[in-house]
Amino acid sequence: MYSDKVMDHFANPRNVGEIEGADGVGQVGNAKCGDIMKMYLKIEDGKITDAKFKTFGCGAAVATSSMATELIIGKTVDEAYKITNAAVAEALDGLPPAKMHCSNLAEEAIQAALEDYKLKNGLTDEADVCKKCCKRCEDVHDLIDEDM
Amino acid sequence: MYSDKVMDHFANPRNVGEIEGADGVGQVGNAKCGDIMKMYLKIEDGKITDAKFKTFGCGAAVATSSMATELIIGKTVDEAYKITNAAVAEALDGLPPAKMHCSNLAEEAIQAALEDYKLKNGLTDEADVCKKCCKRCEDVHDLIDEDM
Amino acid sequence: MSDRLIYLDHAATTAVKPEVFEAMKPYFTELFGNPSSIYSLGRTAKKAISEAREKVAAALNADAKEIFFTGSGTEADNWAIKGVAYANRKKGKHIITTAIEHHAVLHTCEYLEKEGFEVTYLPVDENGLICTKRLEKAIRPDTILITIMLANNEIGTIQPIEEIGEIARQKGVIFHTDAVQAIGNVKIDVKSMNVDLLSLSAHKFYGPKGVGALYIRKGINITNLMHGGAQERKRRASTENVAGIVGLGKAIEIASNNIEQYNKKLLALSQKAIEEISEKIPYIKFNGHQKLRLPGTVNISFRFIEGESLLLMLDMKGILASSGSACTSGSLDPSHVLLAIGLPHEIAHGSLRISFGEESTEQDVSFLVEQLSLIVERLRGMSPLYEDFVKNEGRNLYV
Amino acid sequence: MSDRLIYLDHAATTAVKPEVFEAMKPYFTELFGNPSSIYSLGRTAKKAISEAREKVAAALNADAKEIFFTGSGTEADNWAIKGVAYANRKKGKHIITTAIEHHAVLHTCEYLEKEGFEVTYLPVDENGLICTKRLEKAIRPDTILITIMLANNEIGTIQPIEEIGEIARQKGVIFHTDAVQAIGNVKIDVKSMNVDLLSLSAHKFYGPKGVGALYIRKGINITNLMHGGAQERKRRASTENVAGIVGLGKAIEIASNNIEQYNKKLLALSQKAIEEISEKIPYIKFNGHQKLRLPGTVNISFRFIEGESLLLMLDMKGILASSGSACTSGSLDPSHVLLAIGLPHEIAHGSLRISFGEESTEQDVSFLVEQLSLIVERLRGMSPLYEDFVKNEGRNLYV
Ligand SMILES: Cc1ncc(COP(=O)(O)O)c(C=O)c1O
Ligand SMILES: Cc1ncc(COP(=O)(O)O)c(C=O)c1O
Repeated sequence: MYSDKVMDHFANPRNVGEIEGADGVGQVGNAKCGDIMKMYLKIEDGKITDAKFKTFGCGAAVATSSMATELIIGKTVDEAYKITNAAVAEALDGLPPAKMHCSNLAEEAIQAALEDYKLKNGLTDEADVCKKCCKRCEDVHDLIDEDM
Repeated sequence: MYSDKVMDHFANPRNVGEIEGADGVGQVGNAKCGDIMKMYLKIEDGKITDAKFKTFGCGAAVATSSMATELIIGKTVDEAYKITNAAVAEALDGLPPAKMHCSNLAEEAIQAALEDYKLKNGLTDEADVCKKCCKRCEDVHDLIDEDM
Repeated sequence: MSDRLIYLDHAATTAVKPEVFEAMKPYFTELFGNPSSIYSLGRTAKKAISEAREKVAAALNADAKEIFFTGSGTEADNWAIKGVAYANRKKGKHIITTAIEHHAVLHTCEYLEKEGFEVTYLPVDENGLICTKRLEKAIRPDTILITIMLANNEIGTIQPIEEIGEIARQKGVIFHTDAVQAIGNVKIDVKSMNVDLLSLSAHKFYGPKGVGALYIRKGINITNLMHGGAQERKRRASTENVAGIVGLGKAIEIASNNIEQYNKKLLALSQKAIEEISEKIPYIKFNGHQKLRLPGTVNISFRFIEGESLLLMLDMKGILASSGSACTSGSLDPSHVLLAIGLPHEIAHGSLRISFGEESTEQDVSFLVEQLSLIVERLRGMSPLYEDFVKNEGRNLYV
Repeated sequence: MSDRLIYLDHAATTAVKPEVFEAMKPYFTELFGNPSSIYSLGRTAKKAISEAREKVAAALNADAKEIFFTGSGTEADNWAIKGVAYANRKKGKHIITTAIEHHAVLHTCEYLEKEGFEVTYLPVDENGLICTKRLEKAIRPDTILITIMLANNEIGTIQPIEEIGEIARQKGVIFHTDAVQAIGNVKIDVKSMNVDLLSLSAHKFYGPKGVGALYIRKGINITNLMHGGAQERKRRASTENVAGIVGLGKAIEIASNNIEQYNKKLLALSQKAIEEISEKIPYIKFNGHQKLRLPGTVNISFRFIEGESLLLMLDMKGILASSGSACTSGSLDPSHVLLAIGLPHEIAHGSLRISFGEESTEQDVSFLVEQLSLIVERLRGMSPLYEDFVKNEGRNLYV
């Protein structure tokens, strides 16, 4: 069901871990739903110089986390903001329909970490912080089992 | 589904045919139900000296006709009266449950021919003549498909 | 006597083709994974099912997402009819079918009648055809389903499906067709035929027994028949019969690739049989439409004799065929199809269905005709009906 | 890495045994006759079905006339539940089942709720056992059916079936048990168990997929699910899956002859697995009853990790198992069984089911434990939950 690229990123995930004193940290998802993604960013001069993640979740969740870190390292904060879940999924040669929500999680994790960075640096108000993460569980509903 | 004996009597039926100037002739069943049995008897001194049949019907109908003629030849009229359908079926090593009605038919054909003989010889009134034959179609109902 | 079996009952069932069996084989002992399992062995099984689904879709000109595998043609019929009835009962309770459907359709409709649905059973003419005018008139505002078979299993008559589909579409009524006998014998196109649901069964076209499929056009409102796991996109629960599904796929692929040639071959054999039997055996009647008919199915009534006896005697000669006689139908009456086309009971009892297939040859036909004429003669010689007929020559006993 | 696949998912499905496949083989291409046909080829097929029926009856201590073949375990469950519900709806509309049934039972019950029936879903304790007192209390004057599985497919817990049957019998309520997971693993006796209906499925005991059976005790009032031809004594229409039925018969025969030995073997493997995993891997929980359990099924929750990832990593090592995680269940939530025994969602997501079988060895267990401990460690190393746990050591995050 998974593409070779997904399996590669799952089997050998890039950038697993924590960053001590990260400039931005974001965590989305919840254990009840079965996946949590935590993203650590190192940002210098508005540019992402390092990214690491920890993920509790399915194969797609791990692979999208891994791919997401690869996609954002070297990008500016503004560029990173624009990385969509579709872009993550595409970079992985696609995901099974039932798993598309996992790429959502990656987009959200990046944004949560970026919001945290902005907040810490006074670039935004707390009010703006992304709060999407809790609806995800239900989003999945329609897509599941479309790939037979 | 049929015993070897049934198949033998079906493949090589004994006593098929007509008897010119028979002493008793009986026909039971009807074409609508899918079987008709016609029995010709030659009776001398109250003893059945010859029997022939014609049958329109299934394998069991043919085999029971054939067996019935064998069973009654040499018997007295009174003995022949006592031949039951069970006896015919038994002589054939049994019949499938759904086909038990065919042995009914044989018993009835014998009795019809014997009644005819009695009538012709003033041994009975017309009123007594066996009229069972028409109910047969429905009798079958409960038995069908019991042999799976 | 022939030294091999001459199987002339392809409408009853067919042997699994060696290529089909080869395709199925790995899925029993090696590639046995449960298609719902996420590991390699499960994914292999899932992929095999997907491929089979594509093949069925291609054969019907449908989309793979419109194909759902079932455990038999009967299940496909039950699902289609009960599923549409229950899903649409708020719209109406009226169903239209015909008097000559297979029992899988008829008994399902009768069951629904007990559940409060109303069913119109369209009559057929002496050739087994429905009248489309009559169908149109039968449609009511509360009609929710028309279910009419594509080709009849006993007499082979093929209904004007496109026209029926057109009428149904215009009136906004869902149209199901039981194509169990048609698949593999005639070309099917669910789009040009305006069909909403279509049933098929693998064992009629050299696939295995115990696996069928239902085509459900996208958007058709239908409830599930089999509740349980999430298989078949949550529409038909049960661990999939992977080997069977693979066999169905392979068989339908072979059949579709070969259909015109096969059709022609069968037609030639039927024609030969019809001609030679007509020539050699008197007091007979061919049942079913002369032209609008399955190419390989020939149904004949022989007066004065009973079908089971005929079959048994053919069997003794190694010829395997089938009959509409009550004795072989598992019911009290002779075939409802033969009665519906107007045959009297006594004639229906004496019917024979021969259905040619893959391995049938002209020699088979010759041998059949030769044996048949001997057997019919022999059985007539034993028949009190024939005796009466001969004695009263000229008077028709049956009208 | 192992040079062969280590299949530890026998509860999902099993490979057809070579002897079983050999028994089935002739019925595809040679002895392909339709069992309803009266000629030799048909009678051979019918006889094969009768023999298979005898074997099933022998395995269950039932009469052959009480055994009806179906297209799957799911169909048997659907038939039993809907059939009894519809046949007895004038008596009452209440059904009792449990919260941990297979979806084939649960979704059927939910469907019936929509149709106006009322269903009580009995809860289970932390070991997966129902409380028979509670069952007794749940029975109402209008209760027409109790359907409780013999052994659970995820955690293996075996219910006190005899006692349940006794209660049902005393109260005059029909009792169905889904024995799909139990057959072949534990001895069944429908008489001593007081069971009225029992479902089974061949592919769980080394038979083919797509064939099951329903035991219906003589005298039980049940309507048909599949309407059509006169097969199975007019109770289950469809041309019979002869090869499949023969396979089922052979498989159940082998299983029954061998059941004590097999049971012992599986139990030893499970015990070894449980001991070694307990020793090597912290933060785990074994699910299911310690003793009243299928011998070959072990269900474990690993905290801080998610089941699908675990399965994929095991698959990469050639170990095939299964999980109750939502990601693999085709639904939104993790296994309803694990939730019903009181596991929090997050723990249920991290569950693993291993189920041993025929070809499993002690070496398999050792390899499994070795790999499992490495993989769990690795996944925990990637888990933000584990990170939190370690940072807040001692605080239980889940209560
Ligand atoms: C026209 C028709 N419909 C339905 C069926 C039922 O198919 P199955 O026996 O595979 O369930 C058959 C054949 O048996 C058939 O000929
Ligand atoms: C307990 C239980 N009941 C029913 C079923 C359904 O059986 P099948 O998939 O053969 O329809 C299964 C397995 O899938 C099962 O484990």
